[in-house]
Amino acid sequence: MATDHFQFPEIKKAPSRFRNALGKYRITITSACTNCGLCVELCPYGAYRAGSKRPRPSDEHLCLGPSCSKNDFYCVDRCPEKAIHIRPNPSFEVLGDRRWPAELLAGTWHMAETGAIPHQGLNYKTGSSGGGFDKIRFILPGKNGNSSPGSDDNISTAIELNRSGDSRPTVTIPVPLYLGGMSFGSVSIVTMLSRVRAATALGTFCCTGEGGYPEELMDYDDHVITQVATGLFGVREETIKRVRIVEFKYAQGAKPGLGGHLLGDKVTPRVAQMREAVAGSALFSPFPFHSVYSVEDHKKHVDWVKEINKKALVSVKVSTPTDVDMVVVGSYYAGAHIVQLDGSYGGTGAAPDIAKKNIAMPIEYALPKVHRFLLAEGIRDKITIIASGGIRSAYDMAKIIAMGADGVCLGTADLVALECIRCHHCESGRGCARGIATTDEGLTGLMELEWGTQRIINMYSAWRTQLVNILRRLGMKSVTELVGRFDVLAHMDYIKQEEVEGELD
Amino acid sequence: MITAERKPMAEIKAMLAPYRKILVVGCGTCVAECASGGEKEVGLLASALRMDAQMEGRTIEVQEMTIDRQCVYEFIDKLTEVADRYDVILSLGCGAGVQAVAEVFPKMFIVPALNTTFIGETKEPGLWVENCRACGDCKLGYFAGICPVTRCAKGLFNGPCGGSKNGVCEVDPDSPCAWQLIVERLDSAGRNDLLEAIYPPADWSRQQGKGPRKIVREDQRSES
Amino acid sequence: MPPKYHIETSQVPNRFQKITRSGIIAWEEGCLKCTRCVKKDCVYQVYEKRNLDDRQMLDSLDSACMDCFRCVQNCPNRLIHKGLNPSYKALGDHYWTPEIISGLWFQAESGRIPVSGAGYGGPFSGPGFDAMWTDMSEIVRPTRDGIHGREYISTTVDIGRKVMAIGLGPGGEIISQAPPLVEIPLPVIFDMLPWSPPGDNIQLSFLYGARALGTFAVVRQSGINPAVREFLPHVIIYVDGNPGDLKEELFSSARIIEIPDGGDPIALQERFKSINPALVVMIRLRLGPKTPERAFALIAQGAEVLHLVADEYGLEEGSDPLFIKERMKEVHLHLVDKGVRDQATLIGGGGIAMAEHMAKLIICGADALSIDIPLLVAMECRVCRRCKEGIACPVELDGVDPLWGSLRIANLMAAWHSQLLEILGAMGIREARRLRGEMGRAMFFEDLEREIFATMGKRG
Amino acid sequence: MKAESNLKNVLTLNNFAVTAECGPPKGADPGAIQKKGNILKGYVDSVNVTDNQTGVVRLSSMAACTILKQEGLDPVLQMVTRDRNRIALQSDVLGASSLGIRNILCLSGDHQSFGNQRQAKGVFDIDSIQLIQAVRRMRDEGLIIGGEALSEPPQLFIGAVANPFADPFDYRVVRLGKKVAAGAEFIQTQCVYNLKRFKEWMRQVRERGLDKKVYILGGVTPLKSARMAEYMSTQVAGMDVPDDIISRMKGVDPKDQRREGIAIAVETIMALKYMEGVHGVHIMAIEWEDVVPQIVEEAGLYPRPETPEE
Amino acid sequence: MDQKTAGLNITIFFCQQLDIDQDKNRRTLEKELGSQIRFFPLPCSGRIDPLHLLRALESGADMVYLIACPEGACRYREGNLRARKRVGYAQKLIEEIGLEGARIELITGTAATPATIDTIARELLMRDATVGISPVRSKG
Repeated sequence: MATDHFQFPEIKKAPSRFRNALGKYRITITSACTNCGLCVELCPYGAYRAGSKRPRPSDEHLCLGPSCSKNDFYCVDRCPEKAIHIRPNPSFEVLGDRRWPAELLAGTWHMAETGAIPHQGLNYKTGSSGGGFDKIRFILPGKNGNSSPGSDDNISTAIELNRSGDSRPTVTIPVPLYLGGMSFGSVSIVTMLSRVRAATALGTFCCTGEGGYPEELMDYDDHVITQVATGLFGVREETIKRVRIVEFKYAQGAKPGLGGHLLGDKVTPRVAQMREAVAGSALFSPFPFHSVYSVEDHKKHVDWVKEINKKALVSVKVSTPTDVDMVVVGSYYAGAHIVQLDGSYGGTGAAPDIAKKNIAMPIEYALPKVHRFLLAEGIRDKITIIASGGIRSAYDMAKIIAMGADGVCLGTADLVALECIRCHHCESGRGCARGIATTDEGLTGLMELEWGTQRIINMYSAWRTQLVNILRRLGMKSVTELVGRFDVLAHMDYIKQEEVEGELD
Repeated sequence: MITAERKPMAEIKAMLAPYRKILVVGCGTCVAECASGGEKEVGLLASALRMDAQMEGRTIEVQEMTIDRQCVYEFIDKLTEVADRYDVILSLGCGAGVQAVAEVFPKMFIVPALNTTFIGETKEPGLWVENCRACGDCKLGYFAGICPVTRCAKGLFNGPCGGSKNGVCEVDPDSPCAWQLIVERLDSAGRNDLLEAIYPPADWSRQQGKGPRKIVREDQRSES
Repeated sequence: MPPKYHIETSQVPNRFQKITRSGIIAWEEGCLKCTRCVKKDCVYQVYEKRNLDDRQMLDSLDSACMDCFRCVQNCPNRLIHKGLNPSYKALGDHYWTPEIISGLWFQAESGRIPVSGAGYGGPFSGPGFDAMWTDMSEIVRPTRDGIHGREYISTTVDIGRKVMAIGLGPGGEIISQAPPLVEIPLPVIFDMLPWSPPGDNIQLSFLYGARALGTFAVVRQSGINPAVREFLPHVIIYVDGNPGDLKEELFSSARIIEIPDGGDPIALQERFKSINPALVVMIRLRLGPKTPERAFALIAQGAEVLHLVADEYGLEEGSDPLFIKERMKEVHLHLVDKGVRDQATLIGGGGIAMAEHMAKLIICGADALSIDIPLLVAMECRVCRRCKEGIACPVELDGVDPLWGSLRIANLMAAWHSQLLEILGAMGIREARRLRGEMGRAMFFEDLEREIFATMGKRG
Repeated sequence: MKAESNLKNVLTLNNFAVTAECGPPKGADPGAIQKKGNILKGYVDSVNVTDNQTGVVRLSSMAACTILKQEGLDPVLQMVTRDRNRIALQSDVLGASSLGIRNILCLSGDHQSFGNQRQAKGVFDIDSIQLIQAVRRMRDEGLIIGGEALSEPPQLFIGAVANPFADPFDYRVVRLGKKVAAGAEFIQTQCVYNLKRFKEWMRQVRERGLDKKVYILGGVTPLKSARMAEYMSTQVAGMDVPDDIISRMKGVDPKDQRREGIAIAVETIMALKYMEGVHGVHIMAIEWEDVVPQIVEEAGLYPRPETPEE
Repeated sequence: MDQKTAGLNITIFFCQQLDIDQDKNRRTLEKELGSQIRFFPLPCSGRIDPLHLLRALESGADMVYLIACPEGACRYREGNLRARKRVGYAQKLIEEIGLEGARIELITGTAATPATIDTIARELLMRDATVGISPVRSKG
């Protein structure tokens, strides 16, 4: 496959935008310090920078913490004045939530900063939600087990998005992921462009979300998925014609059956113009498509898009009700190339908490159900299944593929790469205080495009490294071999380490 | 910034003795920075005054307010709504602030709660050091950025006196000899010419001129 | 179609500073007073609006902070930290969690449903109500109300017995008598509190609230004092003492009377109804393993309304108690089996702490539910149960203004109502009545786990 | 009274000069000065009168100098910039000259915080070098600071002080150079105990050729006791009493320590006498003026040369 | 209980890190003493503000204690050190208005014997009272 020779983008260091990065440990230097500079010299991770009166632990997030004490470069022991104290950072424990605990956030920030797998002993693989992905592990052969021979270069992470066998073009992406829809309005133009540019660099796609197709994106047409959602905001024939994939959004995992809601504060003149609406007034994206009340209506929609753009693939984004399997089959027969299943734990600009928690099911349940049903129907290999809504890490991605997805669609992880802290206040007032999910000009200015692009590239590069590692250890040469391999997964409530050969990871 | 210290409670009490309704006004700028006249200090002082009165069986009414700056009329104006309900203003501003507030409220009695001390720098938390005496004729350019007027106990312009030893001043062994610093810095900057030069007597009229000094900038003045 | 049910809401401020999950730990010594945190970084003006609550020595920084961490990350001297607030952890207990309590506070203060950005951040699932998800509909026609205001979703339910078939006389005239039926616009009644600080004001708040919302509050027979009489049309008198002590005039004003199970409740029911045939009589049963049979027996004898109550943690009685949702399912299905389910009204109560519990218990078979503690929490109760031990209430609930209390209750109920609409809308269901027993439109953790995860790791 | 400065005459005739210091009383009693003057008379070439030394209020230097003059001695008026602004200083310079005082020693003065008037406002309008410059200009050009002309210029032999033992050491000679450039004609140094350091300083002085431009008088203070030696070493800023001096004093029975102190002073004077570029000694026997004749004699500096008097 | 400080109003600020179950543990004492004892939990003793201490005295406390973690055991490393200085500052201030500095006291736990908040409080109550009823309260 041509994409096997895809030139992956370069990793460049992209440190935190803020003066004090947030790490697991907090380093303090007392007034006993004589500014001898030994700590600056010793720390191989660069936690310190020289200062005028005493060194500054400017990059304490790179610190290994007390576990470093076994090293001969452990600054706490080596400091001649015993002026250095390392303690758990109290702020760290406040960070994040059950799905994105502090360690996962910090681990993701680390990947976005360095493109490398975190070295600090952070759990960057799972959260602490107590179920689903967080209780599922890979059963990997021991470190020296039967991994696939040859270099990692021989392992392909590419997937094909058009498996229908129709006359439309094949679209191969070198990584089994693309970036999900986040509308202009819910996020800033810098965030949007960072994601699109990163997707372009990674050879994959980024969806516009429902809020129009800002002209800044036009340079990246080949890597844009344009979304047609129930509000039809910013949907134009002209933009449908520009792209290679058009996505119908029926529902969003975080607020299934509810439609969208953009609070008036975030509807700036630019947002309003893009959506052909009035600035300052709240916008609702209704539920459902008022023209779709049956699978037949749905097919008409798909046909309409196929007519407007003869080359585009059609993707259908649905959430996960009890009958999700039927919905997917219906979509297949309506002519969709891709079905994106958006689980209930996905991200959102704003949604009622009751919906996020209680309506529809987590992706971990929906995907196996759909995969098995499609297999039984004999159409599994004719359609591309993309999982989304709660995929937080490379491990989540690999797990859901093993549970039957072809690839994944991401959103929240990108925002975390841009230093989202998951304060859950994207919706209020001026929007994101960290300048990510906002349209406020001042706050948008907190982030630079180059930085944002690089952070996302770095993070997914690290993800790819992890995916390749998993595939290698499983003896697989392509990510497509992993699809539906429930046998390489264990759920910790049902299988214990002692019951398997190899390592649960 | 301008630094100040709280006056002893006894002195403040004595000045406030004739009054019952007290408006305690803090200043959010310099004196807040040196922890002598900000909102926090207003709270502490007000609390202490109330308790003191309680102990003496007096009833007083203490209102706390802190404005951004006591030396700017626009900020002082925030007090106008409440001021006339009080007998006295206890100002936690610097001397400039106290006088500005006094001028805005000509009919009110005003009492300072602070001793304004100097123009200085925060050396470290809890340590403020004077480093400018506002002489009106800055010569730091000749003295490698170290002010002999302020930092030499004798204000010598032409080198250290005979009391400089081991880099410290004979008058205050906790202070470095300013001239030691000047000599070192000029030397390392290769400016020995400045070390050899003889500086003529200073023009102190710029500091202690005819009454209060004024700066007039026509371009900055409002038109009307 | 009846007029649309709408609950008026308003911002009703807290009397005390809220206890929040995290606090700002800032060292003031060493502060450069650069005011970066105040002026630039804090988009919520938390620092500018700072004040100290003298009664509790609480700093508003803690409750107002929105956790964006910008001040923490930008303080040049690294003087600002955030820390978990141990007082938050100490709120409530394992069931009435700090998250639930603070969520209720928010709703009671604002009348709004909790909305947030970013995805769900809680546990994957959990015990009790957390082990189920409600359904949604992808493309079938749903109805929506609430924020979009398009179509009407009714949350009205009936309390009382229904005749299953109309009996006709020989001349074709209707001979069966329709039993009395009371309609409530929201499937919620206010139950007696398991505990509360002394004072009448709390009860008055409930009564004001019940009247404003068009629902009922259960009041013990012994608590019927002159102040309560004014509210009698919205009071369910709980006859737990000697029925003979009740003055007859009460029966003419009251619409619903509740009696405990035990002895012969049906006889008592008939006695009350003979005084006022328009009365609806409710029988209160403590949930337990025998409830399905007992419920059937009572309905067969003519019971109109069964109030099935669990304890404050949603647990029935017995040595190995089931959670209310499980037993409710069982009662419902048993009555369906016996063909009597539609004859009587089932009201479930105990452990109802969130709006979602309301929807979920209805899905599990209740027609309506009774709530207690959330109403107290609406008035800032911290579920510390200090009053139970005779210690002063930290939020001085005994001195609450009944009007303020009722506004808070109305706000809370408005938020719950809106959330019920969200669920109904997503499911495409037009009436709360139709949600009852819709177990096929729910997803249960145990089933899904068995189906999906138990097969993992198995070859082939 | 047009007499020339005796000190200037002694020095210009290339004699090794001897001066002594005399502290005025803390009272208005002229007898105390007269008594001290009579002790010193004939043994020294001139007598310095301190100006409220260490910030302690004493009889004024100008008055004391006048009394000494009347007693037939050649006084050196010490003048510090601590207590007077440029108006008072210049006025006093004129006054001193008019009273026949012919020598002036310009200093900045000890800080007021050491004396008995600690709340006093230190004036320090000008510093010692500026004062030297001002006096020189008054004398040579007849102009005061600011350029206004005098009807009659003062006649004064202008001196300054130097402390080779203070820091920064390398700058000390530079500063001496500045004083010379400002117009100083003779220099009296801080007490010399550390001869090694003094020698090094003199080497630097010679290197700059300053010994050719100014008369340098080494300061000598006889030690009264080992305790005094220790005190001066540790408590007096700008004083350098090396350990070997202290141990030498301590090594002597307390009743003989005065004798030993005198011996050290004499030895120091002998060393200074033969040091290139040193033109004399300034003996500061603090409240012990009666020992001066003995020291001068033992150092072989008695009798003092007669200088022509007008 | 048989306390030596009977009749005195006690206010106790304390670091909650000292006793995770503080909320439960202090209840018996609160029940016994009613409004005579007031507890104010802090997330860290370093959160104490001299203003808190003064306000406590002002609102009728006779004794104000701040119970902090042992030195070296502060979870924020320097919180208890800062608390010590602030207590000192507040003491000086009240002394200036003629109130005994001893009315404010810092109690530092010992790492060796971790105690519940009520046992620490009981110990304090059993001490010989060094001060009586506050003049702020009695004359106010």
